[in-house]
Amino acid sequence: MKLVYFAWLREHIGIDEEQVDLPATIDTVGDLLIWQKGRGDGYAIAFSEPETVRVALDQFHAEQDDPVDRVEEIAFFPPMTGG
Amino acid sequence: MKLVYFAWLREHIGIDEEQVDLPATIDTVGDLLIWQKGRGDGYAIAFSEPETVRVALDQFHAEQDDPVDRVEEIAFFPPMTGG
Amino acid sequence: MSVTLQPDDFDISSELDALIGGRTSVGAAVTFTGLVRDMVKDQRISAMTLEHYPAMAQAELERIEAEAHAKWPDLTDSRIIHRFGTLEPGDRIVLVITLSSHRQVAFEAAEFIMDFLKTRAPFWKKESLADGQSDWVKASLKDDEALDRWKEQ
Amino acid sequence: MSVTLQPDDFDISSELDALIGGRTSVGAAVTFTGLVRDMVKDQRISAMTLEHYPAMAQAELERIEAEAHAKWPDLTDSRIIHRFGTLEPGDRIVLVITLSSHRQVAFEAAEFIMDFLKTRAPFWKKESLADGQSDWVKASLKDDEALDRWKEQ
Repeated sequence: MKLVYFAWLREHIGIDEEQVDLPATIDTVGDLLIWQKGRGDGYAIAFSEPETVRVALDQFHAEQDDPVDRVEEIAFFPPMTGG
Repeated sequence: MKLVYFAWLREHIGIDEEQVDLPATIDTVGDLLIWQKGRGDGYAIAFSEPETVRVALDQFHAEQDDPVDRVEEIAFFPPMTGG
Repeated sequence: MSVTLQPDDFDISSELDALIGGRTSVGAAVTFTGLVRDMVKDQRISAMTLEHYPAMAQAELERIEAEAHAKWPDLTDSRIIHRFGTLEPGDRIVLVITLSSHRQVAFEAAEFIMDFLKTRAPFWKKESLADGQSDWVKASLKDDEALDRWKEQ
Repeated sequence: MSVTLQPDDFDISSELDALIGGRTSVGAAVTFTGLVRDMVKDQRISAMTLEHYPAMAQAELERIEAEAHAKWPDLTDSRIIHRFGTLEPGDRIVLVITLSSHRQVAFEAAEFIMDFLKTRAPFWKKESLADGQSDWVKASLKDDEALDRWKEQ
């Protein structure tokens, strides 16, 4: 599974993408955000306030309880500020 | 006093402006519209439905009961269709 | 804040750049362009002639702009260009530009100016139909109704 | 109906003419242009860098356009251009164009597209301040609120 990071999440974690195998215990976007927080210093900072992190599953905005199985690309980013 | 006409009022009356001395009995825009109707064939057609005629006094939109004394230019025209 | 009545066409980009005039406080620019349509109901239009009352059209559009600026103090600037004379389908008729630091003010002020321009600016359209007839355009009830929303605020 | 993401500037007149494409059924064209401001609150901005998520930004803007066309069947056509990369105060960031036979549809659809673009299109602004610091722009509560009016309808 490919994880991609943008804006300050990318800066805190220090990479813009990675390939990972998610533990079988992760069912939803909410589970994934908690798991990310425990993966090291950069992740701890990036995911310290998970309610400020937006998630997209295969380029569609996702909610906390959306399932993450059968997804190819998961993106993590702050609230958007374009336009 | 100068009277000016636009659009189909101008076409019915056959002139775009004229100088007139208003009878002393005319106080308001409403009085003026009734008087205009009696000034000849073209006027009779142009002012046959006075509620469709808009009036401006010295380039400001006017209402039926606005007084017409001390005005230099009175304009008569249909509802506007610009833009 | 300016109004121009002219027979000639205008270029939207040039007018917008000139109005902004390098001011970097402007975050939002809205333009409205009105164009001559070729069909009105089931009638094909070959040309349209715009008659206007020059002295009053200029003054009335300036009054409408002043009202918009009074209503939205954050309206940085605005510009109205209205053409007159004979135009063909596809030709530009009118341009309204509004500038603000934020988009909602720019959008609302442009709509306000257009709603008042339609019902208060002394212009009259005469359509020449493809069959050789020509007729004055009737005022739209929809345009009168569009004004009502500004009275509620 | 089209979306372009590009680092380069755009010309509003050319984009508008290309979108109309000679169609004489179009009576109303609205453009919204967003520009880089030099001051945000009390901070002077020297530059702004726009980061985006390319695949999703393109798809999401196309979805927003499709929603606008579903909501306003009289929306003749629309176009979105969004720049990315480093821009300076006064530079154009985004262009939205809407075409319709009547002005109210063109205005409403342009506002709808901008409101959703602001909160759903994956772009992030980083401001470089005059004092050498740089910081990610915080999302605006006002932008979230702007969405609410579309839910009521």
